Amino acid sequence: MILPDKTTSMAEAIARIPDGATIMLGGFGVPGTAFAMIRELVRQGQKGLTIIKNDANEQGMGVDHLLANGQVRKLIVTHIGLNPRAVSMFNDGRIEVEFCAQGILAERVRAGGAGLKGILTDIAMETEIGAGKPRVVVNGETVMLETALRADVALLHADRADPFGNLTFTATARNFNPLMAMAADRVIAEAENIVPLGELPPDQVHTPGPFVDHVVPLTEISEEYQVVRR
Amino acid sequence: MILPDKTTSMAEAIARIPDGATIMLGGFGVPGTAFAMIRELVRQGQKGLTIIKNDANEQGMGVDHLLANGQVRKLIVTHIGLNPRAVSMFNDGRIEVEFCAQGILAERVRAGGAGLKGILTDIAMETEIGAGKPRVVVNGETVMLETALRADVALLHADRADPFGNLTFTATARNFNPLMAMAADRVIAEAENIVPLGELPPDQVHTPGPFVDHVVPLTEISEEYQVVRR
Amino acid sequence: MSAADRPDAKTRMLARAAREIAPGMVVNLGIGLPQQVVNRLASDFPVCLHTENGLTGIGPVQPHAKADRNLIDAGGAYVSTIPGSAFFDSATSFALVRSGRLDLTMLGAFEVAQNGDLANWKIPGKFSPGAGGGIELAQKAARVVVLSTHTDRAGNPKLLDRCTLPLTARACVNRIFTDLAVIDVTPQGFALVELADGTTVNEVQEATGAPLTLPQDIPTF
Amino acid sequence: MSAADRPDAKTRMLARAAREIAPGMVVNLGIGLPQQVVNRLASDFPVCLHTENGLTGIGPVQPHAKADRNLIDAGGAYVSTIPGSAFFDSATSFALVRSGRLDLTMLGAFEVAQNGDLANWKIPGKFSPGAGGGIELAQKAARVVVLSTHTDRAGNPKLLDRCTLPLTARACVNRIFTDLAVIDVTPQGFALVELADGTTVNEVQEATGAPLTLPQDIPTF
Repeated sequence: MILPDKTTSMAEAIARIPDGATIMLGGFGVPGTAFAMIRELVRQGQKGLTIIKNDANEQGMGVDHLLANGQVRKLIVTHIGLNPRAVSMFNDGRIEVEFCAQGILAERVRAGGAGLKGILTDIAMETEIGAGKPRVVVNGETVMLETALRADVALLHADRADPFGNLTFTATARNFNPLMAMAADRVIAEAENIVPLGELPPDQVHTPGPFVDHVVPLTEISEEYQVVRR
Repeated sequence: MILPDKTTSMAEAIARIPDGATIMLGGFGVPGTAFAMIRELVRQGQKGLTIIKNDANEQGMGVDHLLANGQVRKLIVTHIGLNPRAVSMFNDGRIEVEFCAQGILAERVRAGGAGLKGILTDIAMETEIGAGKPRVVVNGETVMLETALRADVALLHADRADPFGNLTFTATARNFNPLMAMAADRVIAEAENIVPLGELPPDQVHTPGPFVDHVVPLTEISEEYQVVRR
Repeated sequence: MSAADRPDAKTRMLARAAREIAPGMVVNLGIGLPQQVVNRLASDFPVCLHTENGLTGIGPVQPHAKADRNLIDAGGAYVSTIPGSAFFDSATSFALVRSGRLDLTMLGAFEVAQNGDLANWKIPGKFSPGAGGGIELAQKAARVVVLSTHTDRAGNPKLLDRCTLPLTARACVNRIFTDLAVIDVTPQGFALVELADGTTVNEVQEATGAPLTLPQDIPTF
Repeated sequence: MSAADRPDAKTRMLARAAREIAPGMVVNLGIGLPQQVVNRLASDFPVCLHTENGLTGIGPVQPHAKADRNLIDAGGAYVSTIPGSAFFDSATSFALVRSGRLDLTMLGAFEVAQNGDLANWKIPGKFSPGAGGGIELAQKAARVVVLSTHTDRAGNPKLLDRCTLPLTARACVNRIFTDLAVIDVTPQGFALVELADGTTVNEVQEATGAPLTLPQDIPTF
């Protein structure tokens, strides 16, 4: 038995995304954001997108290009404070924004990836974020139902990938990537390094290949991936 | 800043377990079962234990010693078919057994470890396992509530550990170990190899040290860890 | 090939079941008969085998002398890795199953009903070891096929009008491979697809506890 | 030490807050003032710093030339590892927070109420960036302390009878460090614990929007 090759060109992989798609994007700030695939999404111009991501990057980077190009209908995020364009588009009603507590966003995505329907939590119950969400009693305690999230597509940024789609992430670039890898119908991973099958030690794989549909080799690392001056 | 040393002798670590404790035990069959700590638990003789584990091992191994010694009140498991003693004690009413679907046991443990109150699933709803469990409607679909599981103590078997409690597991010995590492008030890991702080690459740690309370070095690998003849 | 040289029905059933696996699939082979299908796959066949105790990319079973004490499949066999294998925890393993990444599972059965209900984990009063990972495999694999003898040891049908034993999952089985036939579960009930060479339609119908619909042509295996 | 040589109140507040960290703790330092506490910890002090984007064992902030583009803390600073660091995903990171493994978090505040309610993420109509990981830190850390100026830029109290802004979490704050005082949240409301050197009880009470209970002795910092 051998494992199949899922290497795909970036243009071809991104072309599978239709208008109106819901897209999960890994990344927390710069690390782990699939900047190159976002650029390709801007080039192809799919409209009406719902983006599920920790944050909206900063102005001039990543998700901001999609916002500037009018491709985004809705953001499901934990924080957009570093992107004034996202804040002002939200304030002006040009995009819809759904805020989640960060760890609950992670769990909702993971629940979708684990084939669960939802999770029960006491987080943010007594805040604006929890207002209006259904209550459920568990062992006598009233807690809140958060629904599982799934997406049409997940766009991941990996450090290393083999052709079957086994992935490893590096340092704090891991963040939401392995969770989103489980939670989308089509999972596309760009990778800084493509290594031969068998080079990733099986104990060290962060995302097992069966979750991944397309492996996209990065031919160069763009400026957005570099150290940001602040 | 430096990270504290959590190395503890086996006798001392196991002595923290009181009668009547709920104990999570990693392992799926032989791999990942903390045989040495189970032996110590038999030696110390704590009674009335609730054991949460994938299976009841085989006769003459692991959990079977606890059963033979009359220390177990209840098993929460997915399968006990390889241990005739467990089956007969269950049939005779000498122990209580709660069966879970395997992946749902994993998720209930993980939910406890993630500070969630429960999960919502459609698994096993229409089987005996699902009979009587509460139903919840999510987006118009009726699904089942499974409560989170936590334990007083988790006993893990790691391949490598550093003194701060960062752990790696090997091959299929990983199974329930990293999930249970998150889900108990006191987490004790026996390790085949204790390595100096800094020797485990941060990207390759399976269980981060903050989840672990005690690291117990194994001085020898007992027969139970060896290849079993079938 | 003369009758004497012909492989027995079980061997032909395993070979036929192996053809159910399409290139590129992710497949879980249940304990027992299904696990024997792996020996019918060519060494260069592109398929990813999954075992629920935490491995994708199962490699060949190892002899005792070469076995790794930490590397087993869910049935306890000492297996191995292949280039591209990955290990993971039990939660991730079933995330793969429940989120639709498992293309096919092959399972054993005590009973299969004509609506696809499966019973394979409990015989009240006799056998109640727990279902392990079977419920999720049956309920969530994209395609569920059963490998089983057509009748039990006493000669009673295992393919029934409706199951009498506690269910593993409802309406989950797509296809059944037995020593007598290949049978599909359809909205109209059991449909005969293929016959074991040397078996007649009447023999299959008599060994089956529910009506069979018949195709125009009946290939043999 | 003459008044001219004395470090300013903010510097002393940070040094005092650093003493809140006991050996062996797992600690999350929020964005802003709290992150500056790290510079007050001795290099051999046994503590594990956690950042919610996926790291335990945070090491020193790196200069631009030595920064790793993939290694930041939740505030975006280029940090480093120390022996025993571990990286993990966002779900595991908050599992650690929610399951009780975080001994202490230090957070900034817009408002703290005398019952421990905290508001630090939203000013309706002016500032609504989302709470990030702040809600879980405030709600689930075993101990929550706030580091803040005692009053806002306009001189209005930030310690109040009750919060006027949307809450981050209810009844979560245990202790507050300001440039004027250390104040505990008790069942009886705010309790003065320590005074900044050179500040009077009256000054603190006037800058506080709820009554203070006073100790017998009032140490200074």
